[in-house]
Amino acid sequence: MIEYRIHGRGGQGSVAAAYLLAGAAFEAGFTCQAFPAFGAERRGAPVTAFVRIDDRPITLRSQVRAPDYLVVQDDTLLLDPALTSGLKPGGAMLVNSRKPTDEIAANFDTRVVAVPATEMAQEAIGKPIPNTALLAALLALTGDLPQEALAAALKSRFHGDTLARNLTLIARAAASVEAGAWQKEASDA
Amino acid sequence: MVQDSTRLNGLRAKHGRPPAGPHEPQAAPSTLRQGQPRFRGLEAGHRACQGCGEALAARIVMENAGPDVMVANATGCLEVFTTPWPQSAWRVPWMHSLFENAAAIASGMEAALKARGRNTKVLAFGGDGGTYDIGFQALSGMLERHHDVLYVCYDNEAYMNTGIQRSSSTPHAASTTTSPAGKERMGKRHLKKDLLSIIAAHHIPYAASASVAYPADLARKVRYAMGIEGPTFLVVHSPCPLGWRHASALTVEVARRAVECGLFPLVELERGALTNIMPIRTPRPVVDYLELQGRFAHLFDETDTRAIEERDHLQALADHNILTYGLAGTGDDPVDTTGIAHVRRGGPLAERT
Amino acid sequence: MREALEGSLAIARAVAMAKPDVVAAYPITPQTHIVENLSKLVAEGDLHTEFVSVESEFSAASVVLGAAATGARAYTATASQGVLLMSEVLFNIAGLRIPLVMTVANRAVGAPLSIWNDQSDAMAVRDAGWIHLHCASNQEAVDTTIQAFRIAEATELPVMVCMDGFVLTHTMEVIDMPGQAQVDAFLPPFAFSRALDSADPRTVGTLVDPGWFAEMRHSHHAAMGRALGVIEKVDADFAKLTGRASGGLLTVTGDPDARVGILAMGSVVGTLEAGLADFGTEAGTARLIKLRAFRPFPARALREAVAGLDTLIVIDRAISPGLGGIVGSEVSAVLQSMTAAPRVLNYALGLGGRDIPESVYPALIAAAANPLAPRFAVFDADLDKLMPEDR
Amino acid sequence: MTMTRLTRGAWAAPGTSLEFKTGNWRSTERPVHAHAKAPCHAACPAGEDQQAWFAKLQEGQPQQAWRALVHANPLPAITGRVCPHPCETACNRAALDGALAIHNVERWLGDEAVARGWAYPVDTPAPDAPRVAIVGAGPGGLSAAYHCVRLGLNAALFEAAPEAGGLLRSAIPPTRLPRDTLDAELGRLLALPGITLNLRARLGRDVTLDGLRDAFGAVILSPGCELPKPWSVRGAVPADLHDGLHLLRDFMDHGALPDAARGDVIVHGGGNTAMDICRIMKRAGANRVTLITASALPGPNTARDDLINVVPRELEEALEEGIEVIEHATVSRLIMKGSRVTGVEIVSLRKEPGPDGRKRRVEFEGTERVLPVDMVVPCVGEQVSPDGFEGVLDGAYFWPDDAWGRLREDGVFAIGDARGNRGTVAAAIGDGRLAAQAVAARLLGGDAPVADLRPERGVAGLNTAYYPAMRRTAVAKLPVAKRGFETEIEGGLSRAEAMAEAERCLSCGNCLACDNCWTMCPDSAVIKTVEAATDGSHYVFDLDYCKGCGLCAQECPTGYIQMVAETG
Repeated sequence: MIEYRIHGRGGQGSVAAAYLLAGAAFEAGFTCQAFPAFGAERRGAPVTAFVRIDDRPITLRSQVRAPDYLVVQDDTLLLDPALTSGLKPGGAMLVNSRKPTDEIAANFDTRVVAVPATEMAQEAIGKPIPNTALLAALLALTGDLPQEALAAALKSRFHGDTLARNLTLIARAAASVEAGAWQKEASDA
Repeated sequence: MVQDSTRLNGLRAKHGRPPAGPHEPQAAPSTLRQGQPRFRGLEAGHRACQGCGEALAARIVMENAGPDVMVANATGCLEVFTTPWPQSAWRVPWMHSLFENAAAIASGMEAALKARGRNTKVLAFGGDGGTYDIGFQALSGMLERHHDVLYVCYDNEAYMNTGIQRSSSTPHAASTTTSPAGKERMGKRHLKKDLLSIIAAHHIPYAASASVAYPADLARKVRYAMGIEGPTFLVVHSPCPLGWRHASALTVEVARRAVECGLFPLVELERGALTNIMPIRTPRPVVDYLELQGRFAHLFDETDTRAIEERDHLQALADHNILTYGLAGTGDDPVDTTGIAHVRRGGPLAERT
Repeated sequence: MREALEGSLAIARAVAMAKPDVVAAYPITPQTHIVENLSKLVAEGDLHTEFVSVESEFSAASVVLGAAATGARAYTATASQGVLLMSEVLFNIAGLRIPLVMTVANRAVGAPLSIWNDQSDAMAVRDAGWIHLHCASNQEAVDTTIQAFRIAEATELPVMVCMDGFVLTHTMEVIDMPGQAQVDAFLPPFAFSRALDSADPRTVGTLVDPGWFAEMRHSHHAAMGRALGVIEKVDADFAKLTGRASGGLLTVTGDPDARVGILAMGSVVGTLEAGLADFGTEAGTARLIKLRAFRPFPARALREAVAGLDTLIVIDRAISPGLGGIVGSEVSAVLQSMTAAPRVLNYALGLGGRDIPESVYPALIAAAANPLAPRFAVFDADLDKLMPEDR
Repeated sequence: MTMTRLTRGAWAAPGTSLEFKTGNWRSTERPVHAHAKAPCHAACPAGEDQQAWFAKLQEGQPQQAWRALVHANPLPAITGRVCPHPCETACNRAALDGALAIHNVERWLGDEAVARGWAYPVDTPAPDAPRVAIVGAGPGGLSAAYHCVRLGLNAALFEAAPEAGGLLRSAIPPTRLPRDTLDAELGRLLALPGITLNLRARLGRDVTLDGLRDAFGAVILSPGCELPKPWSVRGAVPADLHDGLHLLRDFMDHGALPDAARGDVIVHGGGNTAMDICRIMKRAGANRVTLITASALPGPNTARDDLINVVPRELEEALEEGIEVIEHATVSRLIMKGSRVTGVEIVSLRKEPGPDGRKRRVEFEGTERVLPVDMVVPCVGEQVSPDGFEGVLDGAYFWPDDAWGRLREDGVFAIGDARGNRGTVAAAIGDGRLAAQAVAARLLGGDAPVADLRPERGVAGLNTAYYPAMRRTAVAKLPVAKRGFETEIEGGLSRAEAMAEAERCLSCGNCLACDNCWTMCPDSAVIKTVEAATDGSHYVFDLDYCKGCGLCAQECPTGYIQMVAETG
């Protein structure tokens, strides 16, 4: 089972990102589970969402306490000391930021990749919504799910021009990172 | 609205309403009661008090609304005295749920009928407690959602079913068990809620007040409302001999004086605009109305200056109604007297005009 | 067809497949998504129903009552305070023996205000006379929703489908959605024999005097007793059609030979299953009892399910202050008549949305092994946070 | 009876409340239909039930109305002109917006019957039916003859004058009762088979009472009053003193008055004859006509027994025409210059109760004053001419023992003005009907007639809220300047006006079929039915459900429903 924790701010589509990731897993033939950390937060407040992916039915319903990966949709959240709590040894963190990866990685003792997802989205779809670009990058980095699965998940959500732009976006985002950089050891499955 | 006349004919034959037209067959009645030339929606044998204004009003409403109707009835006297298991005085589908939800039950009925493609009209009945007070929210919701329901409030100006407690409809200075007159208090301290204005502010097609003292007018208003698709509202002044403390024979007389003095104006509002009134050309003094009722007896202690003041206050309220609604009428227009309960040989005069 | 769906959306689609004539609802988190999704189906023309956007839960319940009494297949959903605001109507619906279906997205009841999941709401109306079915997953919630219409219409009792708020309603997971043809085959059109009809007028909601009220309650109770069989049969029929059962009255899983049993309702069952799988070997195995029918209460099935246990831990997702757990108390009561009844430990868990981790499993097993374990506790409460007198 | 089983959810079947008889709750009173007399009916000397015939008019059936009317009064065209209509005085509508114009509608019906030739609703008596002798063919005798025929008897009228009509012809001027109207209605009545009229047959001269008693089954005496009553004034009276009745007859026969009538005239009296002579003299050129009367003019404080006994309308017209009236006075003495009267002394008086409780006239000393006059006309009443009635008269009049006019002489009845305390055409007509009833019972067998003792429904017993305001129909009158000696002064009603006036009838004490009881019963305990209602109403009470609240009685406009104590 692979567990993900997505950090963002209200309005950035963190929950949608979780559902999209789970949807991609489903499209790839896995079981999945995605849910937000339920709260009464309003737009702008920090929010968290969780994703579990497995090849067996998932019964566990607790929040993800020991994620394999973190996705951070807003680099201002990096200041939160609890951000990486529970991150599994050997885990990794994908951050949406215009800063270079190295500058961010310097502050963490884990693998970090930074992607300017907001800018990519602004450019491709005309909206500063970073989630699909980040997911594409995540899939490229981990290699756990094919890009086609994400494309299929997007297709169940978007249509027409929006879909086309999003497909362009994820292709660009996937290409912006090193494919398979976070490929897990076979034994880790 | 397309009426299924075969179905209606069957209903009429079954429940005794006279044929609406010569083409409709009339069932041969087997008893005098069955042969009555009116729809007996509210049958005899109910357990209302002697001279009950609400029973009278409901009977008249049913006659003019039935038979293809169904009723949602709020908790109250009307519900209790008509439906002591295993008996029922109703000849239409009728349902009681709770005190405060008649309008919502009616909404559900109407939604179900609409979904099932039926034309049966839904009525909702409540007393003043169930309408002015506890059921007010549900009523407002029903009106706002524009359900095709005629809501009838039988206004007897207190919680009679539970033992004559004041409601927001109780008139100023009336003595009830929770607004008793005493050394410090002259009955209810507050005013009667102007519910009709609030209802009319929902911008519904039709809202009107009526009175048991004017049955032909009440009948006309019911029929008018029945002809409208959408929410309509009637508040019917229905004296309670027990709660108002007057002789049972005086129910209609008391109601008539309430109208004649201006304390209970009979008006019609369409889409919030005043479209008709029943004129009172020579208003009666309010004391003529008050003196018949024990609930105002404390206002007739001539040694008590507060009593005189409250009487004057009620007179001023009546005068205010007369002015606000223009009840004094204008000119010599004969139409200006429609609705007055006049009779002539063979029936009410209003039915012929 | 298997799909990855958020629970609320899946429920909305299940309801739509049941083709309700009337839907009424008032927004309250976490039920809101269900009615939003239903509204959307109506707006898109995918669902032909009278959708009544009421001004309160009280009216929501009243509208579906009026509609169902008039022969409509009716549905509503609510949660938490909404259940309590409805409560007067809920008693009425059941007492009048009106079949309809309501989803409760279970949630705590204030004060203090909590928007998060537990089962206080459903427990507060457990005596209203409704059938209560608790779902452990969104798959069960979907299947139970469809079954609920048939149960309600067969028994002429209202059915409350309970699913944990957020934990299920807001979770996307893989659900095998029944097809419309399957649902149509399973659920015939609603034909209510007592429907209000001006061609056959009935008076509903009469005043029943002391000479008859006891018989009224007795008949209601008897109907609930008969409903036990209906619930099992409907689930079996559904399984025949779809290959999926939703757990009848209750389901026993885990280690059949274990001396410790854990009984729970709702989504916590899945976490316990995960706990057994991950920690069973080292902490000890357990028999897991998933209670689906809370009302009617399946006393006989429960006694059979616990036979041979030394200790039964009953998880409550609500408490009755001054008594303790509610499910636990009821389980204790029905086990009284057993010759070798297990010791019952009753622990409240996850109140007001407290996350229940997988690690709760070994902790429970440890408690079962402790002869001094308290009979009742709010298991995951941190007593250090309390004033001394409240510990 | 099958055991009731609890239905699912305790639903109940429709209309099953009928099993619960709420009539058990009625403990003190129950409603009954009480057909009381309308005040008009109670007040009518002729015995008409005006309410009943107005009901027919309201139904749009004038002929039926007329038939109901002539059930009591066969001469409506006449009484509709000459009657002082106490019915209108009694009418409950007076308290609302003016009494009904009963009198005018009656005249219209009478005229309509004549114009359309409606047949009287009577059958021809058998030729061998008993025969009744009737002395006098004035209104009383004619009424008696008519009712005898109506009841199956043959009637023979014996009239001293050459024409029938009595005072209708001799004492009522054509301006009040045109002669063609009189002739038409009398002619129709006299043409009825079963009535024979013997003219110029004077009792005591041409026939005798004993002879009539021998030849007929019964004798009804209706001679009227032909002799002026003696005038009691102190002192001398002028040689050419003319009493009012003769002056009137002379004027109607010859069209001339004495010369003195051109000056100032005083008429002493208080009846219709006095009023008629006042007006004729004024119109004939008298300078000034003053009526001296012991009674009072109508006013808010006028006691009923003090009111001047004239047709109110006539009084009104007289005042319009300039007749002066001095009320509460009498002529005490004449002041003569030779044989000519030059003045009258009058004195104030009042009717005061005496020691026996009966009122008598008391003159007040010191109130005497003198009025200068050229002529004085006593008009203080008439009495029976005694010829042929020796031994039967009691003083100036007959005083029968009962309402039916039975005299001590077996089979002899006395009616009309000759009874001494009557004084109107209507009273004579009523007497004729009653006497005929008694005679019929006597000659044909059957129960003797009994008095109708039903109560009268006064305005307090009505619920007047239900009657729309409707103004009384006014009739046209000749202007004073155009009033002469032949043309009828008062106009009639049109059909539309008569029908509209009928709509004003309150139907006091009788069922209006207005549906109020049916509509107002909260318990549906009033059943509307024409077939099952045996009392002429349209409703029956279903006492199985009546709780006795009294609403129906309270809201009955006509007072037809009364609450009576529950018995048993």
